[in-house]
Amino acid sequence: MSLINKRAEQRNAEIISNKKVGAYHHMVFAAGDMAAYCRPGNFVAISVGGTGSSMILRRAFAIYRASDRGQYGGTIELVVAPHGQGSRWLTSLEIHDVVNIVGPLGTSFGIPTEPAAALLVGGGYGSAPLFGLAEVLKERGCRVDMVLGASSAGKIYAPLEGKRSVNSLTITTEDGGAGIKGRVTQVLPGLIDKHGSEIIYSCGPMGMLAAINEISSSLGLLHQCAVEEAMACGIGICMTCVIPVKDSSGVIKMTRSCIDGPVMDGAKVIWDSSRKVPQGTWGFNG
Amino acid sequence: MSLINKRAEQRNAEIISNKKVGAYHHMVFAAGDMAAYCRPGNFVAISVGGTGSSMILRRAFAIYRASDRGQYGGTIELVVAPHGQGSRWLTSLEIHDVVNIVGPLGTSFGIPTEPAAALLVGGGYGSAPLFGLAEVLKERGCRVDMVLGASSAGKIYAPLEGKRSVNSLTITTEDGGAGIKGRVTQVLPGLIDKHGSEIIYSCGPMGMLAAINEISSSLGLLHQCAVEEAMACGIGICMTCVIPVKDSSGVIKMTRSCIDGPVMDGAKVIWDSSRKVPQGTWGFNG
Amino acid sequence: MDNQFQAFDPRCKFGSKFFPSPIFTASGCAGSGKELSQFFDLDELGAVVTKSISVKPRSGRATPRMAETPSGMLNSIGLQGPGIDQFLAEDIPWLISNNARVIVSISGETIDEYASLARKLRGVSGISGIEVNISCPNVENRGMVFACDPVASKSVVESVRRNVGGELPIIVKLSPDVTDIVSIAGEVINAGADGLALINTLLGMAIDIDAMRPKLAGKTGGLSGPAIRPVAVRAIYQVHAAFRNIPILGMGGVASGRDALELIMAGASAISIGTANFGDPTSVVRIKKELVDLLKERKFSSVAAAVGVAHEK
Amino acid sequence: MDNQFQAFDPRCKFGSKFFPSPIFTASGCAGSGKELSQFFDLDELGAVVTKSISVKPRSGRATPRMAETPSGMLNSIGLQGPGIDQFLAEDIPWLISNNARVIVSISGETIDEYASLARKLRGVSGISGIEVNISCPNVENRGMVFACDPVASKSVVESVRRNVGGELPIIVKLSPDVTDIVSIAGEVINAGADGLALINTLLGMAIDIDAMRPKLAGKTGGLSGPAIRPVAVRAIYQVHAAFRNIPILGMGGVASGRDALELIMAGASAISIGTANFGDPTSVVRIKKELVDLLKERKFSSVAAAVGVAHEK
Ligand SMILES: Cc1cc2nc3c(=O)[nH]c(=O)nc-3n(C[C@H](O)[C@H](O)[C@H](O)COP(=O)(O)OP(=O)(O)OC[C@H]3O[C@@H](n4cnc5c(N)ncnc54)[C@H](O)[C@@H]3O)c2cc1C
Ligand SMILES: Cc1cc2nc3c(=O)[nH]c(=O)nc-3n(C[C@H](O)[C@H](O)[C@H](O)COP(=O)(O)OP(=O)(O)OC[C@H]3O[C@@H](n4cnc5c(N)ncnc54)[C@H](O)[C@@H]3O)c2cc1C
Ligand SMILES: Cc1cc2nc3c(=O)[nH]c(=O)nc-3n(C[C@H](O)[C@H](O)[C@H](O)COP(=O)(O)O)c2cc1C
Ligand SMILES: Cc1cc2nc3c(=O)[nH]c(=O)nc-3n(C[C@H](O)[C@H](O)[C@H](O)COP(=O)(O)O)c2cc1C
Ligand code: FES
Ligand code: FES
Repeated sequence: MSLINKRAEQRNAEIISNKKVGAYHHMVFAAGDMAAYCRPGNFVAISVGGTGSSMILRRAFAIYRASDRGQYGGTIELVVAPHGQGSRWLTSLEIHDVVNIVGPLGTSFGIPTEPAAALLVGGGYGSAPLFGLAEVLKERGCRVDMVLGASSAGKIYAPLEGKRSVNSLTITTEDGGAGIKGRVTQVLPGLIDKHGSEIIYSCGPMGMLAAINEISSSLGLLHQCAVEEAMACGIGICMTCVIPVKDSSGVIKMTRSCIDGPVMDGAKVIWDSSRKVPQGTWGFNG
Repeated sequence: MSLINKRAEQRNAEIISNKKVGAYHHMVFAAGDMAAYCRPGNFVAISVGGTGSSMILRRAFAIYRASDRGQYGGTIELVVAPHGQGSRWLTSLEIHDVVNIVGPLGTSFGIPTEPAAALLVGGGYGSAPLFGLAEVLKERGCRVDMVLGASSAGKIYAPLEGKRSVNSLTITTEDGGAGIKGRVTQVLPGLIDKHGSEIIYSCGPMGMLAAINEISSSLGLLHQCAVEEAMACGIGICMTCVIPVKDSSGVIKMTRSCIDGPVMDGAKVIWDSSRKVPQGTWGFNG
Repeated sequence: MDNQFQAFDPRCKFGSKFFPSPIFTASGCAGSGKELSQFFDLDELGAVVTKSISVKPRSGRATPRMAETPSGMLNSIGLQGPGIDQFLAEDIPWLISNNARVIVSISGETIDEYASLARKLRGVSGISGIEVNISCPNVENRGMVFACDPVASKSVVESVRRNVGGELPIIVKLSPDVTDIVSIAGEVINAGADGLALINTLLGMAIDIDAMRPKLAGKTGGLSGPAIRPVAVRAIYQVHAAFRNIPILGMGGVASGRDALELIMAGASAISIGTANFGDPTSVVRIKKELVDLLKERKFSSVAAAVGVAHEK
Repeated sequence: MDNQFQAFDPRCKFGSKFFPSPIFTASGCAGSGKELSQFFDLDELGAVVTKSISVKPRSGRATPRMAETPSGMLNSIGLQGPGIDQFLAEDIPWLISNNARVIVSISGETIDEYASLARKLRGVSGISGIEVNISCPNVENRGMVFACDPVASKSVVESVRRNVGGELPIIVKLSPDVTDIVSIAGEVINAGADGLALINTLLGMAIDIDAMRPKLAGKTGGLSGPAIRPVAVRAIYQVHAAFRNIPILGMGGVASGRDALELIMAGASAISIGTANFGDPTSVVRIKKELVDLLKERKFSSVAAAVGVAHEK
């Protein structure tokens, strides 16, 4: 039985800043002690819609940055895409508004014990957790290269301060509006080669992660990815967020991405499993 | 077939002022042309909860005052009791917030063609429409006396500027916190006698209206009352807001209080009919 | 849009009749038509579906008749109405003279009442169809709701078919409060229904925890509004899967063009708007516009082309 | 409060067992118990009702498994679980050692599976009851859900009763997706149920209008949350009216003490919290406190005294 993140707690958090950056909102929350326990890859779950809302489920957001002391005490920063009703509500909030937040949740990116060359790949707002990760890797003496991809330039989230901790940053856009025209996976083999990458960290849409995993597995590289599956609870009690993952003995199990993820070993995930349970999954008889 | 108020329209209205007054909020809305068509007794129906709210029905509010020109163009003023989720949401709004409003709706108080002595009786926020009525009556040369009752002093809504147009104002509270201890109906016979009242106008809880009607009918006085029944639509299409009322030929019909009310002839209403259809009502077979 | 030079066909068809717009009002949620006509032109609508009309006048139930619930409401109107004769004398002529297409909803307490309502409607010119509301208690069978009983449902429809003649489309409105809606649908189709209306309200209740009694005087009421939309989508999907050729008038919690499209993709050919009218008197006009825009964005050249597409994947 | 010196009795009783609090978690909405225990002490609960456990391990359905709907959600988990043996070896001992009272929810695809689950539970010490989830497809009868078939429902309960012995209270969980829930309740009571759990989710569906297909991989799903509360209240009210002496574990959209009290006044003796846990991990603690405060304000000296009071007026 998995446990939720040991440090998870539920609290109200005041909004300290909410700025539009390209297609996203960069939002800062006064989150007190919670900030101290956030690791790159962790996420928070936020109530949306306010009292009397018809939206009854929390929304999950990867933690972009957390700092445990400052003018406002501990703070947590998120990068939110105004997408549907819940995220639009959140991004429309103003400074001093208060939200209810549960976190930190989920697994975090594994950090190599020895310095290694790491390639960080982000799609859209999937870049968010990678900057904090880059800092940690950098501190551990790793080489850190980053590739960010999106459909258009506005959807690349790459703030100046974030770029400081990477050795190189490559950008791809599908419409060619910024960086190289195309997808991250097109530039990946070349970059791996060039930088001698030993481990890939990724975060973004599931299709992108699957494509990255094909490359990493064909090259025999480690691949730590932060998956995103629709989550009703974020704390391991609803079983909605599962993806098929091989356990240590090779058995495929439907595994909660909120507790045993979002960061997972890409090699263990059975990709392209949306809308079907892979043959051979434990307990599958269909 | 009844028609809704001919002047009814649907529009967005900005909040210009929202002040707590005793147990209520006095709220002012920039309502444009709508203001010009409001008559004492009319009400408006306002959407509550904002986008994504679980509250799907409008809330009805009697118009306290309307003025068709001023700094903000036409304005409509309401007196709102923060009661349940909808009214609390409304009273929590701030200046410049915008609400969607349908109005003016319903019937208005009938004005005597000749000057007459009028007694206006209000319970709780039921005083709201009476001040505008008092002004009109006064202009027509009527004597206007007013009685306001509530459970406690904070629930008496009687602003200074409103009092100007009445010849006398009597207050009753059930806890004796202001004015005479007791209910409006206790002081009514004496006041009618003293002021020679010929017509009673009332607005407040249904039980109070019924008690007033007993007095008016025993004394043979006219009684125009603004009733309050739960309304789903406010525009005559749902049939939830009915009360049993005698029509011109004496037949009791379940009558929509949003279209044929809220102001009705007290003598025609079959009182004490909550939770039962009166015997003899047209089409009743139970 | 890409479609700007291409005509978009917004029509739908029940029986032999075409309707120019896929957005109708739902029975009991549009008054007499007159009240809404102050906010928009009734000609905007595919049709006005009238409140369910009975043989005799009905007072309806006592108040309170409504309670708001999360994303929904309960109502217990009890089919208040003037009876068929006054209705035909007053409401219908007004609607027709105001260019509204009219579908008359009928309700009875016995099979005979349905038959006599159908006979009264037979000769009426200018109406475009009948919606048979069978969510009514059958006084001849311990008050069991017709729609919950396949045999009674079938008899009602047969008798309406026989008495109304062959011309007027008959749309039968089913209740979701049954174990197997597909089998009820099958019965009424066999009995001669030209279309189905899905769904009527769900039976619900709310309790006032201060007064410590049911909020509604009638105790139980019909649950409607966005809360029930997933049930409506499911019912429409199941019935459309079983009977591809029977047009469905879909309803249940539609408050936007997106909602309408959801029901259409599940299998509805047209949409009735009920509770949404209460919160927004011009919702039908908005929903129609939103729906057509969404369909065009998705390159559909007609409403009909989108009907049931969710079954294909 | 006036009651401050008077002891308030929060207990409820199913069969021979007392539970110290009227707030339980709902089956499938509390994980293994362990996850929630990080937010509060499980001893706060009347009982943890476990996810429905099957004879064999089950992978459950493919994803997406959930869709949010207005004031509700759809889920299609497909009873994912490790099977009864691993469950008894791991989950149960953990719960018991953490002072949780445990009601084991069981589900089968045949009458025999229910029987064998009951036999496995017979000897297990420390558990306080069985909830029989009969909203499962019966593979021996064209996949028709047991709870929709009075005969099958009865057979399941008889067989569980026979196999589990006389001690453990049996609570049978009914589906609202039936024409007549009272008659199903009657059948399972005759078959030996000590209590009823009302209600399971409603069958619903949502369609993704961009992908043009059902949002859930399993197409249909169970609708839960505040949207369905009026249906739960109605079902509880109807069943309590018919069977005053059978305790009901009420559930369906309870998210506050007020909601819980609504179900209690309709006839529930205790309340399970499902979907509300997802939006608020500490909701059970809050709801319990709110409920007790509301009861005290209304001068009730126990939860039991408020059960079904809405029937009295
Ligand atoms: C681990 C994790 C991390 C995330 N990090 C971020 C982030 O950093 N920034 C950001 O903008 N968004 C992030 N998301 C997505 C976010 O949680 C919301 O799903 C998104 O904001 C859309 O919600 P909505 O209410 O605006 O849209 P709606 O479409 O109205 O959402 C409706 C419901 O569907 C759920 N849902 C549907 N599809 C998905 C999906 N593919 N993934 C997750 N939930 C789904 C939503 O959570 C919600 O419950 C993350 C999701 C997960 C699971
Ligand atoms: C003609 C009319 C004029 C009104 N004028 C005023 C006014 O000037 N000031 C004011 O504060 N309030 C007024 N009200 C009451 C107001 O419309 C709301 O009912 C009240 O604010 C409570 O709504 P809520 O959302 O806060 O409470 P909730 O209890 O959450 O309301 C739930 C629902 O019940 C309805 N409801 C239940 N009982 C009643 C009832 N007895 N009367 C009306 N609706 C009911 C509400 O409208 C709403 O749909 C008036 C009502 C009517 C019908
Ligand atoms: C106040 C009210 C009155 C209704 N009256 C009728 C009726 O007379 N006949 C009928 O067939 N359905 C009636 N209905 C059901 C609606 O036509 C519709 O089927 C249901 O409300 C679901 O749609 P909605 O969610 O859009 O309201 C009524 C619904 C409401 C809310
Ligand atoms: C994600 C999820 C999983 C569920 N799993 C089960 C289950 O395994 N067995 C069962 O009897 N009910 C299950 N249910 C139904 C709940 O126990 C409960 O009856 C229903 O959700 C209504 O309550 P609620 O509105 O409080 O959630 C599940 C509900 C949800 C939302
Ligand atoms: S989101 Fe509920 S178990 Fe993962
Ligand atoms: S409130 Fe709908 S008819 Fe009066």
